Amino acid sequence: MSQPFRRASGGRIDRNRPLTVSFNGKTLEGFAGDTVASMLLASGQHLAGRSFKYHRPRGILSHGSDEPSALLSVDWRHDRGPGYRDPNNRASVVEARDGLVVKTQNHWPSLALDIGAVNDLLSPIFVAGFYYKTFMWPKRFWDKVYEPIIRKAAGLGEAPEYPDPDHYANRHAHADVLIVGAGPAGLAAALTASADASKRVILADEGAEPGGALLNDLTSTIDGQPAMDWVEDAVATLDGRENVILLPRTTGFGYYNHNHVCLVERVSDHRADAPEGLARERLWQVRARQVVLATGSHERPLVFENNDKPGVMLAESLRAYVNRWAVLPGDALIVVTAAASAYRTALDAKAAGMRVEIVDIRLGADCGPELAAARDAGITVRTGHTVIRALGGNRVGALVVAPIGTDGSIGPKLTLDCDCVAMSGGWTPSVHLFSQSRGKLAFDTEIDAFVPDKSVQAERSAGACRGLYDLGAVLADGFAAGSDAIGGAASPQPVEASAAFTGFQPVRVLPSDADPSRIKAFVDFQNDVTVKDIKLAVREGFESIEHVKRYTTTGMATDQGKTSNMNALGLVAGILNRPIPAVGTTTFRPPYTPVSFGALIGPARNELFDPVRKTPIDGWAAQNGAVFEPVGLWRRARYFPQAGEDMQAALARETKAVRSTVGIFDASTLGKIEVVGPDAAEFMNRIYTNAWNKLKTGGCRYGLMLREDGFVYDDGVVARLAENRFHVTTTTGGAPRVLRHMEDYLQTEWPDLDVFLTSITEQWAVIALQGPKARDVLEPFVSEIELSETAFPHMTVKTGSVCGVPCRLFRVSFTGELGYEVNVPADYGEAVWTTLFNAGQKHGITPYGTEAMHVLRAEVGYIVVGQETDGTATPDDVGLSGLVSKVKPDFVGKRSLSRPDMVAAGRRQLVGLLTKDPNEVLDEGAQVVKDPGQPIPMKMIGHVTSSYRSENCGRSIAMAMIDDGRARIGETVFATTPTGFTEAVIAPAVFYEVKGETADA
Amino acid sequence: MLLIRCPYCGERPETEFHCGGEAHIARPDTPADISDADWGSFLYTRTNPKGLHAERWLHAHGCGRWFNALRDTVSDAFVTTYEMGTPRPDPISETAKA
Amino acid sequence: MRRFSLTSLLKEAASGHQGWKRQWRAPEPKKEYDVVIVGGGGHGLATAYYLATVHGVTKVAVLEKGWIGGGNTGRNTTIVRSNYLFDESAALYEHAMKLWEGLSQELNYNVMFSQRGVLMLVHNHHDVISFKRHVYANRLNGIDNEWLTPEECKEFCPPLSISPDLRYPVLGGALQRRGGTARHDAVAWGYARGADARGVDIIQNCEVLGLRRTSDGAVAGVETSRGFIGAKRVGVVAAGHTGVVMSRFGLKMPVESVPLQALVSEPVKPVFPCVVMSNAVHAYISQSDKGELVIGAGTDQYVSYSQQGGIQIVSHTLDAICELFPQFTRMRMLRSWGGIVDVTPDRSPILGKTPIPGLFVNCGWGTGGFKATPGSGHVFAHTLATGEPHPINAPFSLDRFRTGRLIDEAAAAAVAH
Amino acid sequence: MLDVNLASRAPALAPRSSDAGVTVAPLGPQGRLSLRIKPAALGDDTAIDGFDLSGPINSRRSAGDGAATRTALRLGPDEWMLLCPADDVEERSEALAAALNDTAHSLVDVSHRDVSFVVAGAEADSVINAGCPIDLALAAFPVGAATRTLLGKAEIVLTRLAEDRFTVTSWRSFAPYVQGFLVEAARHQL
Repeated sequence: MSQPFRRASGGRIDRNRPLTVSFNGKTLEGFAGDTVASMLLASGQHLAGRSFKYHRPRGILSHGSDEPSALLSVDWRHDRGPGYRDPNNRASVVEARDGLVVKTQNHWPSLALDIGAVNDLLSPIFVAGFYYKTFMWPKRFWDKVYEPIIRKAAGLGEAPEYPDPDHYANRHAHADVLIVGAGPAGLAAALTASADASKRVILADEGAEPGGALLNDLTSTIDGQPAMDWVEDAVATLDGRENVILLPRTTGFGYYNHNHVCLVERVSDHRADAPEGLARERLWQVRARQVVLATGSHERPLVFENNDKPGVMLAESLRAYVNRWAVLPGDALIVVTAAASAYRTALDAKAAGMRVEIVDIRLGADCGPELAAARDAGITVRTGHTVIRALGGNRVGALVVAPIGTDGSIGPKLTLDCDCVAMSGGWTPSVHLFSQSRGKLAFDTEIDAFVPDKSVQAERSAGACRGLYDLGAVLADGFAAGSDAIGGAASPQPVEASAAFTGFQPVRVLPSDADPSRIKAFVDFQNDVTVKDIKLAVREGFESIEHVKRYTTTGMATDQGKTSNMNALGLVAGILNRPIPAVGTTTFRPPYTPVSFGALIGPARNELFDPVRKTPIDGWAAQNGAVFEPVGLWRRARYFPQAGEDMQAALARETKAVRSTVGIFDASTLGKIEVVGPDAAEFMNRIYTNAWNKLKTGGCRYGLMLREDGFVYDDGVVARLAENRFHVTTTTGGAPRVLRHMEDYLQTEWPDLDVFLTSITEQWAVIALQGPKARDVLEPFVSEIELSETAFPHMTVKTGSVCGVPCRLFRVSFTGELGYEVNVPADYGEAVWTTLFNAGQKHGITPYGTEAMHVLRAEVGYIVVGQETDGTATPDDVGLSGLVSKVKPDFVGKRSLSRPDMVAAGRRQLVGLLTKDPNEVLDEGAQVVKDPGQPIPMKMIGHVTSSYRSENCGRSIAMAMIDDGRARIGETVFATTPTGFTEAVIAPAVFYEVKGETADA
Repeated sequence: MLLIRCPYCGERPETEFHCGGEAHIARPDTPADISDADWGSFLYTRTNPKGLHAERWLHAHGCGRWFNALRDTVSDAFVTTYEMGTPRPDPISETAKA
Repeated sequence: MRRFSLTSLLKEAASGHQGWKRQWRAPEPKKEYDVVIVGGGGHGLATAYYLATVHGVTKVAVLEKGWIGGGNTGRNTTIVRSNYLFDESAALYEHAMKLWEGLSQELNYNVMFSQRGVLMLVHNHHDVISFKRHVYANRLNGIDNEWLTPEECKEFCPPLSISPDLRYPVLGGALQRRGGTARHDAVAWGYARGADARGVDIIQNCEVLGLRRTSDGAVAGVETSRGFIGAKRVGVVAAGHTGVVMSRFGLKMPVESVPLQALVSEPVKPVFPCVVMSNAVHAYISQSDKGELVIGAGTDQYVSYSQQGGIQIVSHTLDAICELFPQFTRMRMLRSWGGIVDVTPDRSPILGKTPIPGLFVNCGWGTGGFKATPGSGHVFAHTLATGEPHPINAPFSLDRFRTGRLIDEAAAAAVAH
Repeated sequence: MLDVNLASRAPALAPRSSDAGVTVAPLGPQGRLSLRIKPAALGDDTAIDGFDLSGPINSRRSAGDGAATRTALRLGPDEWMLLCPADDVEERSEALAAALNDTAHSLVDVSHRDVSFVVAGAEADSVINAGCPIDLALAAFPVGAATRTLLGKAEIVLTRLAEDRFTVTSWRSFAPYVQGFLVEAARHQL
C-alpha cells in the first residue's frame, strides 16, 4: 500500500529512511518517525479494529496512549521465531520499524466483514448488566453453556502462546527531582531543577521524543522563536548536563508510597537493529526526593450518535497526524467542538489543504478570538449547532447537524458530507499519578475538571495536568515547579509565548431530538458503553460513580477511561442533578497505562527466578547420579539410584547399608547458629524448653523450641563448645526464621544479655557418617581426637581436624546408629567427603539422600518438625514433654502450654501405625477413622504424618497423630487409601531396635 | 515500597526490613502469674489503629537491628523511628514540632 | 421486586429498557430497628437477606459508610472453594458452597457462579503430604477434592508448565471441581436487592461512630453520621475496618488490617479454563468472563488502611505466575488495587458474640472471605436472630484466643486462603 | 594416621565472563571474622590487633598493606566483618580473642561462609542498581562505604572500593545467583 494521504513535505519523519510494516498481510509503507497509526492513515486505512461487545468497526481515535479502539496484535520479532507476539497494542504508540507484523483483532472472518457484528443488531438486549438478569435457567447451564459463549465473545486479542524469549531489565534509581512528562511544563521544570549541578534530575516521557503537545504545534512561538526550536534548545541544554537523565519512551505508570515512582522504559521494541538478548523493557524504580508531575491533559470526545465511526478522531490527534506525521486523515474535515483549541486543528488542516468546516456547540458570543481567526481563514463555522449523528459504514461519510434554539430545541437538520471528523469536548487534566500519590483532587467548575488539590507526598503538578492550558502559563508553571522542587524561588519571570486558544463549554451529550433509547452514542469506546447504558444504571439505583463503572464497565477498558471518565461522570451527575463531586471521582490506581508482566518481573525469570542454593557437596552428588529435590531454596540429594534402580530400590539399599555398614549423608543445609557471650547459657535457657546450665562443655543436647503460643517451632542438636559458646543447629527450612526469632527476643525482650548470634550455616559443610562402621571409616583421618566410646560418647562434640582440615566433630545420630557429623569449612567439604567416601569403600560405605534419612529416623521414632508437627502441636503431643523443663520459671512458650485447651484431654498425639498388611504403605496425609462404615461426615480421629516401606523392619511403618493416641495403642483403626480404607493398628512410634552400639547407649 | 529510616543506617527501602507488628507490648515478667485471658490478650489482641501506630521493624538485610517506628496507617507516612527500649514519642509534640 | 428473566429482558428491550426500577431503595434511616448491621459488603448484605428470608426479621438496617460492595467484596479475586482441612472450617465453607450452588436462582440475580474448578498446585514433598491430608479429610467430610498427577494437572489446565526443569516442579495438585469463581459485585447487588425487597433498609453513606448502651450495658443502638439509630442487636461486619468500629465501641480485637493486592491483565480471548492456586510460589490466577487474567498477590507486611501496597508484592506474584505460565510475561497488567483485609492470629474468622450483650461480630476473614459470603451471612443471621451461634459458627468464637483452641488452617497446611 | 592433608580448598564457583564494559570477577579465598561487641564495651579502644574499628556504621576501614592488610567493615552498631588474608585467619582469630579477653564479645570465623566478587567498570553502580535498591551515588554511598543490603533475591554485603569499583559479597550458596544476576544486568546497562 502506498501513501496517498502523506503530505509532500514536513512532519517529524525521516523521509530518507523508508520502512515497511506488515498489516493483516499487506505491506504498509512509511518512514522512520511514524507510528503504525500514522502509517495506516497515510495509506488511507481508517478501519483498524472491532469493538469489544458489538464488534462495531472502529478507527483511530487518538495519537497517544489514550487510544481505546485501534488495538493490534504485534509480532515484534517475527524473524527471530515464535514468542515475540503480544495483543492489544495501541496503533498510536507502536513505533513503526521494519520487520513488524501487525494484525487487527476481535473479528471473524475478516476485519471488514465480521460476523460478530450481529451483536450490534442484538444490542437492544445487550444493555448494561443484562447478564445479571438472565442466563439463570436451567441451573447448570450458566457455566456449561452460557458462560463459554460469553467468554468466547469477550476478550480482545489472543494471548501469547509461547514462552517469551525476551529479556527484561530493572533499575533502582534515586533522584533529587523526578519529572514525569517532557512537554513544555516538564522541560521547563527540568531546566530549572537541573540548573543546580548538585541536584540529580530524571526527566521521563512516554513519547519517542520530548516535546509533548509542542510536537504537534507548528504555529506557537516561545520567546519569539518557533516552539519546537525552544524544545530542541531545552533538550540540548539538558543533554549537556551531567546531572540529568533524560528518558524518552519511558512511562511513569505507578506512584507508590514515599515517592517510589515506577516507570517503564521501552528499550528495544522500536529498534530494528536491537541485538538479541538486549532487554526489551526496563523497569525504573525511582525513589525521588521531589517529584514534578507534568503529565499533560487528555482531550474529551463528544458524545453523539455513531460517534465511534472510523474517521472520527480527537481534534488534537487529527492535528498531530497532520503536523507531526504529515498525514492528511481525509480530504473533507468537519471539526465538531465545544472547545476553542479545536480551531487550531481546523486552521492547520486548512493550511495543509483539507476542506474544513467547523460545527461549534457554543454560541458565537461565547467564542473567543478563535472564531474570527477561523472565519478569516475562510472556514465555515456553524456556531450554536449540534451533531445529531454520524453517517457511514466502515468510515464516516457525513454528519447530520442542526442548530440549537435558545429554548434548546433542535432546528432544521443539515447533512454535511465529510470523510473525517475532529471532535473536542475540551480537556481533562491527567491527574492519574497525582491521585495515585494519594493527593486529594478538587473539582474546578471553571474548567469542568478535577485538578490536584492537596499533596500528600513530596510532589507538585505543573502545566496542563493542573488545568493550565495557555502555553505561556504552562511554561511559567513548569519553571516554577522545577525551581520549587530544589527549594529555589517559586516565582520565576513570566515567559513570552504565543497565546493559545483556550476555554470550552462543557457538554455531556450533544443535544438531539432522536429517541435516546434507540441510538448508540458512545461514552466508553472500547467497552461499548453508551449513554443509554449509563442512564439505565442510574435508573436501577447505581448512583455512585464506582457503582456505575462496575455495572456498565465504563472506564474499565485497556485505556482505563482516559477518554471516557469525565463524560461518564458528567452524565451521571446530570441525570441525578447533582454536582460532579457529589457523584464522586474514581480513585486512580496503577498502572497509568498497561505494563507488561515481564517489565514488572525484570530479571527474576528462569535461573534468576529464585536462587538455587547448593551445598559444597552438590557437585559430587550430581556427578554420582543423585536425584534432587527442592527443600525451600536448597536443592538436596534425595537418593542415589544405581543403574536400573527406582526410588524404592535405591531406598532399600541405602537404608540397609546404614544399619549394616555405614552411610554417608550431606547434612550441610542444616541451619547453624553460633551463640556466643557470657550470657549464652542464660539465653539458651530462655529460648529453648530445655535447661542448659548443666550441659558441660563438649556436650550436646537435643533442643526444642516453641513459639510464644506454645506450639513446636523448631528443633535441633545443640553443642556446647565452650562455657560461653554454643553451636546450635536448626532444621533446614527453619534456619532464617529461627535466627530472626532469637534476635527478636534478644534485642527486644532481653537486651541486657551479653550474647551474640552469628549464622554459620554456610561456614560448615556437614558430612554425616552413620552406621556400625562409621568409626572405622573416620578414625584414620582424625587427628587430635580420640574416637573411642569412652573418650567420645554419644551426644558429645570435639574440635580437631579431619583430613588435616579443622573440624567440629559431633557424635550424634539421626538414625539410631553409631554416628558422627563431620563439620568442616565449606570449601573443604567436597574434598573431605570424597576422601571419606573413597576410604569407606572397603567398609561398604553408601551415600544416602534425604529420603533414606527420613526412613531411618522414622524407624527409630524421631520426629521431623514440620512433618509430624504442623504448627498446632505441643511438645506433649509429639511425645517430647520430657524435653520441657519443669523447673525453669519461664521460657518462650511456657505460659501458653497451660492454657485450657492446650492441656485438655483428647489432643492428637504421636503414635505409630502398623498396617495389617505389612506390605501396604499408607499414604502420607491419610486420615484415620475408627469405623469406616459410618456415614459421611465421618469422625476423623487422626492423620498419617510419615509413612514408608522400611527394609530394615521388613514391613511398612507409619507415624500418625491420633486423638488421645498414646492411650489407644493396640487399637485397630482404618486409614484412607486412594480407593477406600485399610486396616492398621496403633503402635508405639518406634519400629526398629538398633543392634550393637546404639546411639542411645 | 516504603522508605524506612533505620536509626542506625538511615533511609532504606522496605525490602530490607521485616515488620514485627505492634510495638510496646511488653512480655510479662512472670507469665505464670497472669490469667489465661490476660495471656491471650498479650499474645493476640492488637490495637490495629486507623492512625498512628507504634510498630517494630527489623533491618533484616541491613544492620540486623530491631527498632520501633511511629507510622500513620492511613497515609503510611512515618512520623519517626526510634531505638528499641526508648519510650513511644509523644505524637502531639511531634506534630507541634512540624 | 420485579423478577429478572429472559422474558422481562426481552420485554424491556422492546421498550428501550425504560421500565426497570431501582434494584434497592435509598431510604432514610428509621428511628429503630430490631437488628442493625454495620457494613454493607457481601457478608453484611447476606446477613440481612437471611435475617429476612430465614428468620422473618425484617426490621433490619444495613449501614454502609460508602457504597455497598465497595470494600473487599469488590476487590477480591472471586475464588470460591470449600476444601478446608479442619472439620470446623470445612463445615463453614461447605455450607457456603451449597448456598453458592443455588444462589443465582435464590436471589433471581445471576451472580455468575462458575464451577470451573480450583486447582491447588503442589511443588514440594511437604505440600504433597499436606494436600493429601486435605483431600482425604474432605472426602470423609463429603467435600469434593481430588488428587491429580502433574499430567492430570496439565490436562485440566493446559497453559500450565509441568516441566521438570521448573524451579519448583509441579508434583501434583488438589482439585476441587465444584470450586470456581463468581461475579463479586453481583453478589452484593443481588443480596441487596433481595433484602430490600423484603423490607431491609440499605443505608449508604452512613458511617457508624459509636455504640449507645443501656444502663445494664446492653446494646441500645449506634451513633452514626446520620444520627442515632436504635437497635436491639448490632452485628459488626466491617472486614478491614472491624478494628476501627470495635474500638469506637470500646473493644480491642485480635485482628490486624493489612493491605492485600490484586491485579488484572488486559482482556484476551479464553486461554485459562480454571482457577489455579500455587501456595508455594504465592500465586492465584483465573480468567474473568471479560477475558482479563485475574491474579491475587500477597499481603503487605504492615498494618495499613491505605488500600495501597508496594509494587514489590506485585512483582513477586508475577514472577511466580510466569514461572508456571511462561507465555504470560508479555501480557500486561491493566489494573491493580488493594483491599484492607482483617487477619486473625489463626487466619480463621471470628463469628459470634462479644463481651457486650447484643453486640455480635463477624470478621477476620483475612484474604479468603468472599467464598464464605453466603454461608457467613446465613449463620450470622441465625446468631443475630437467636442471640446464639449456629452450630457451624460456634467454634469460631472470640474465646478461642483465651483457651488456645485455634483453628489454624494456615499453620496446618501452609495454605493461604 | 594417614598423611591426608590433601584436602584442597574448592572455591564456590568459577569465573563467568561478561562481555559488557563491567566486569564481574570472583575473588579468591579470604579470611573473614565476624566480630560482635557492644560499643559501650569496646570503649575508645578502637584499634584491635591492627583492625581499625573506629569507622561509623556502614563504613570500611583498612589498615596495613599487602599480606598484612586488615580491613574492618562496620555493618551495624555492634557488628564488624574483619577481613584478612586467608592463611592469616587463625592467627588473627587468636590474637583478637586474646586482645578482647576481658570484653564481652563474639568472634566467629566465617571465612568459608561468604563469597565475594569485584564489580568494576564505569557503569558498575548501574549494574548493581539493577538489583540493589539503595542509592549508590558517590555522595550517598562514597568510597569506603560498606553495608549489608539486597541484590535481587539475595542478601549481599556491598563495599565501594573506588568510584567505579565495588565488592559484592554473599553467602556461598547464593553466589552463583549473585554472579548470574550481575552478568545479566551487565548486558543491559545503559
